[in-house]
Amino acid sequence: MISKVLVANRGEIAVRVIRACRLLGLASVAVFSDADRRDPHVRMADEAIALGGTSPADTYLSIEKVLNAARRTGADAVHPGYGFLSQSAEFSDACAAAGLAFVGPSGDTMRKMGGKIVARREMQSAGVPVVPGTLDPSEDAAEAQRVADEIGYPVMLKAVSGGGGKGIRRVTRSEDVAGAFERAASEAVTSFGDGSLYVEKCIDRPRHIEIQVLLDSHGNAVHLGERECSLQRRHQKIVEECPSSWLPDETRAAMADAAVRGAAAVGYENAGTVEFLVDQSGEFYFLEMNTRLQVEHTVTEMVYGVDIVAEQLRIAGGEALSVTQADVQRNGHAIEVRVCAEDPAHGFFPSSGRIEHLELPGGPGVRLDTFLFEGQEVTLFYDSMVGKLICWGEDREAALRRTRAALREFVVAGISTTIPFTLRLLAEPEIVAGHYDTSYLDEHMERLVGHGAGRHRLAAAVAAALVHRERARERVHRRATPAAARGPSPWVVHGRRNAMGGDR
Amino acid sequence: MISKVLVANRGEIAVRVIRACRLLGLASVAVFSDADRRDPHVRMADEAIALGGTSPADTYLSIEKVLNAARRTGADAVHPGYGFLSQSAEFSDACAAAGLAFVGPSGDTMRKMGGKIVARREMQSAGVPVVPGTLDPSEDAAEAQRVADEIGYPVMLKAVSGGGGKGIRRVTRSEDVAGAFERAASEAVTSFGDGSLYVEKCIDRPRHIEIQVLLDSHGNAVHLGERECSLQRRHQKIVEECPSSWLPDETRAAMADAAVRGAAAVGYENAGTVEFLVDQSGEFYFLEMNTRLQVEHTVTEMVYGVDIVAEQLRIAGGEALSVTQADVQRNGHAIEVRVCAEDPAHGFFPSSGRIEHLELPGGPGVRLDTFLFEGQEVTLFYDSMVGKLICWGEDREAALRRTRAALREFVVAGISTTIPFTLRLLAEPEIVAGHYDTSYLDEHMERLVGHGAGRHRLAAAVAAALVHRERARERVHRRATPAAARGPSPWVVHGRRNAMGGDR
Amino acid sequence: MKYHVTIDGEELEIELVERDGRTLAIHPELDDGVGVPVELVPVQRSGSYSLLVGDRSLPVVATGDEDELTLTLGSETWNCAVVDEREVLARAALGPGAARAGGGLMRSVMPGIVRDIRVAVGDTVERGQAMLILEAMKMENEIRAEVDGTVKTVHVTPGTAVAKGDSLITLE
Amino acid sequence: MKYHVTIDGEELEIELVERDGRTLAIHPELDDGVGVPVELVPVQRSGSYSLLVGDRSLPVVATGDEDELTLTLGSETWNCAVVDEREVLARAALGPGAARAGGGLMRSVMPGIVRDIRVAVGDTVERGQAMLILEAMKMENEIRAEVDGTVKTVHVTPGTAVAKGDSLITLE
Repeated sequence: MISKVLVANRGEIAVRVIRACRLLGLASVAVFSDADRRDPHVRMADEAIALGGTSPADTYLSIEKVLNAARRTGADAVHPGYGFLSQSAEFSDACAAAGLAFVGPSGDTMRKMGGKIVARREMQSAGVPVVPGTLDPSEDAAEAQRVADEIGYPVMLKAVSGGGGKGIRRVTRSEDVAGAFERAASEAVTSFGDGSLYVEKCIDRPRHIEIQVLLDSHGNAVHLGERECSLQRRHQKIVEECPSSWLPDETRAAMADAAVRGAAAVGYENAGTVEFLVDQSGEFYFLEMNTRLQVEHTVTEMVYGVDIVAEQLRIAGGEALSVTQADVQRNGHAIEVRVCAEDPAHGFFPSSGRIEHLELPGGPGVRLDTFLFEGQEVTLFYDSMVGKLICWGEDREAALRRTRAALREFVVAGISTTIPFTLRLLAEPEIVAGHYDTSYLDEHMERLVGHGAGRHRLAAAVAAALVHRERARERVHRRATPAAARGPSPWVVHGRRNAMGGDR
Repeated sequence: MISKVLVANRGEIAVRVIRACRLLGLASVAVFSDADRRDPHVRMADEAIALGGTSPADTYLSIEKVLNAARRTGADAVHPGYGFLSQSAEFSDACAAAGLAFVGPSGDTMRKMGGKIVARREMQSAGVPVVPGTLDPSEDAAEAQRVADEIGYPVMLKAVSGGGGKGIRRVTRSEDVAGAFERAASEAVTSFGDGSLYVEKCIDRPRHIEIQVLLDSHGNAVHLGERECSLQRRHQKIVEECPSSWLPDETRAAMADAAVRGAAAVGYENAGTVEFLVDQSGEFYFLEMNTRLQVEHTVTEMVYGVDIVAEQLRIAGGEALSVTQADVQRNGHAIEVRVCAEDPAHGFFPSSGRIEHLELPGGPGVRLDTFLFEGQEVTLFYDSMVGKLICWGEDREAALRRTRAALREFVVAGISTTIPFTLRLLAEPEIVAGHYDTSYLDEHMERLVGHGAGRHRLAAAVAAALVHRERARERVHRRATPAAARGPSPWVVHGRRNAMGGDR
Repeated sequence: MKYHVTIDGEELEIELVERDGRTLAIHPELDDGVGVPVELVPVQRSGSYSLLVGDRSLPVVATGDEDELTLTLGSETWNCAVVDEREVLARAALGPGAARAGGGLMRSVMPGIVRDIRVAVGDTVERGQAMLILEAMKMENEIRAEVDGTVKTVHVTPGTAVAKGDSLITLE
Repeated sequence: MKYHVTIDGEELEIELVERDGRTLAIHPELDDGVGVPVELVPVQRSGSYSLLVGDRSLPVVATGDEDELTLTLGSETWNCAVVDEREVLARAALGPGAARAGGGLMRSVMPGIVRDIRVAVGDTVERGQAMLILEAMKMENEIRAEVDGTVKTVHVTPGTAVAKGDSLITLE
């Protein structure tokens, strides 16, 4: 049993973990960088410790600082969230050595499953089909090129310690290997502190489908079905859904079986995700295992009614899973949209700035996991994802309609976000029909990054003229009147007019 | 089929109906009083029509104005929400006469079921057990007193056209009938335009449990189980849950059967709720039928996965229900908390003012139906309910824990709300255990309206000192510096400090 | 600097001192009176702050002016009157006197319309007795005497629209 | 008063006139140019408004200053440059000239750090060619030429931290 959880992360996932702590009655400790002092995870946690510094390396990636914070506050468990230290076997080991329950698998298991190459070997020996490719990391570009020539193009170059679409490149010609290797390795060093890459054959137009598994220390293992994550840009997932729009039932059953078998074979404990590529004929290949909570765990929660983070905490505390395979029933359909501070019209460049205005969607079937607040400064220090919108419906069509309706309610002003882009994407006939694979976004990107139908263009021009007039009048008024004598601004007057008079 | 829905209401329920319109791809028309021009329902709807005026009678209760708005915008359906015209048979008739689909039962059905006395007669003849009492309205206090003396005390005086806890009084002694009659009648005139009352026997410590039914024009009838609404203050529901914490399965089945039978007997069409009192022995008595959408429909939606408002619109458009009785499965537990602009420490007096600061809860299992926004002026013109928080959990305990956690995230500053009160209420051991009836709140009110444990009192005092110091410094700074030369305020500086530098 | 904070009817004395660029709060119940580092960081213009008391983290919303603050912490709301030492001295210099008036004056806690008045000047009332009916938000609310006493003045008549804080009835 | 609104590369002329205490907007595509009553009501200090164009209702958020507004309507965001007739006349009086500079100047659309420069002064580049690698949010982003041309100036060096709007490369 555990009683106080240090959350070694920031942003929406730190908020998510604190919510699970509250559900279970556990105390929570936040850690924060200088840039995040005002963030919701700091305000929500019971205790908060400054890590000092702003760069990831100085803060959320510093094992020493995080463990010091745990010691100081008397935390007895550490949840790493996703990203940062979540896939560090060294961190898992260090927590164990410090007598802390690490909310995730042991360092040994991570080394087996987290390192992508080792994982491929492990899965192969557990009888799980894997994508053809190298079983050793390529030390330099020349070696990668040799291996790629052997496998045949197109190939993928992937960071051994990678994740989240970083440190990964698709290469179609031998002469492009060198350049791609260099950039992917450089990204991998920056993001994961490890530049080694491996080479893998490209599966043609695959679906990206993954199985959520939960395994406790009492030998119980449960899968929570699949998530489809084929809508990707630069291998970065953008929209996820549960269940898949397409997966045949027999394939689903075989994949779930393989996932549980593979995880059990390496003695995996806690929540994990086994990612597969599924080709057009329904053949599936093990891609990698995510030895941590995933961003998109939310769609599974909506459809299976299981709080995955609460289960993680139960497992870490030595308790048994609260559900059996027979308990978990699929119910309806859920879609997650990642809201990123990026500007699709400019190549999805990260967008930073102050959140000037914020309106959040609500109502039936709408779940919001975000850490945005009005007045917040979105910086470029960290990942660009600022929130997730998850919508449930009794079937896929209802879930899609809810998602589009909720996106229309979701207003973030002051930075560019991917909300309008996603709204257009989810209205595409092929997406509505469920006919898409991992190549969809790259092939249709040009159409999607524009302004769409421009339905409200004339109304926007009218609004612009009216705002211009209002502000010009205010400016004149301000100049003409000394501050003390100045009346309240129009919106204050309007508000007062609405307040109670006696004239009912 | 319908294509454009006029929403003849305001507040959270108007927002709720607009969301259902969006789900079904229907256009929406809002109407608004002068006080509500800036409200979310106006901004969310596709079209919006000013009704002119502020009092309910001049606006949302004006059949003429509402129908003019429908005519002007070409709406082909009208959703009345709850309150206002939702239970007006005259309005239902007027819509039908104007060729508009009224989203609710016909005027004739309403007259049978909406008028409480007639409904009692109808149900009695359909074989549904009713509470002993008069079958005719009492014209004056003297007659009511005579009837009450006959039935035996305690009795309830109830407005024939009442609802929402208004126009209702419990009387324990013959000599108190006159005073109670006068006040209840006066409230009933103000709220419903009809001061007639009837007398009913008080059931001792009953549970208030109601059955949600849906009936379409094709002869399909479905029930969506029960809601327990026993936590009431002055007959005003405060917290509702689905399913009941206590109801035996056989009683549930018998009640659902009686509800569907009763509704079908009067040719009821659309969504409706049959309310029962259930005594300690499990005997149940028909109380009244709500011939409209109810505030607490949300908990049923969470547990049964059915969008009740969307079903209402389908029925009104002549479509069949999208679900059969076999389709609807109960899943988990949901709790709704009504958030009211009231001050529990001062007898739940309505609280008005500007919303200075607002933070909304989120995350798994949390649904929010509200129309609050920062800067909003909460007036005393309308009902004090400003939002609803609905939380789902795999069982009752999880739903309760989620609700408490979400209430802690829900911050409304500038007005008093019932949030802290409800938080204390939901931590009461008897409530957690599910041991309560409609008398619970009245009996335990004194303990619940205080400050509770005062855990944060010292921290509040420290915060007060720090805010005082900060503001005093700012004031001095402002006095000492001419406006133009003045630096930005501390929070701006802090924000800027957090923005991107190149020092990564 | 010492701050006198009246909260929930009780006065607490909080001392804030600066040491090594940090603020310490001193009070007997905080770390045995040794003082705890505290930090209050503004989050939003609307009055929300993040407060750290030692390692304890609390979200705070402060509304009102600096002397009469309304603070929301962890879903509880507190009204705090604050004066600092300097202000106390300044007031003392003005001499005693106008301490706190009030006593038997009942003010309206909300805006509304007076529907009925049940007492007249000279009547003896008991604590809890209904004196006045105030209507707001479609509900009729009974205003009850907070103390035993005699009605000295009735400040309103039926039909009067009152704002929050308006005088209703004075008892003596 | 007439307003020239440049939106999405196109200039629209919107006329606003006051009639019977209401504002009418006149544009050929609005009700055949007869004019439609419009109303813009501020909702929040943060720049949100409720707009009615006839009976049509639209939520609007406006940020930026009055000449260069960013408007969000129904999830789409528009950048609008606005000048009114008076301002047009005032500018005309100052003579022509500094109309709009720009042309081949590529500015940074976000803050970040320059990691690599792939072109040198004098190089011929084609539209779409990668010229520079900018790192932000842990991603390396290629900055591509927006037009065919010759590199005239390179304003940055590897390692330079740039803010949004900073000059990167000028083509001619």
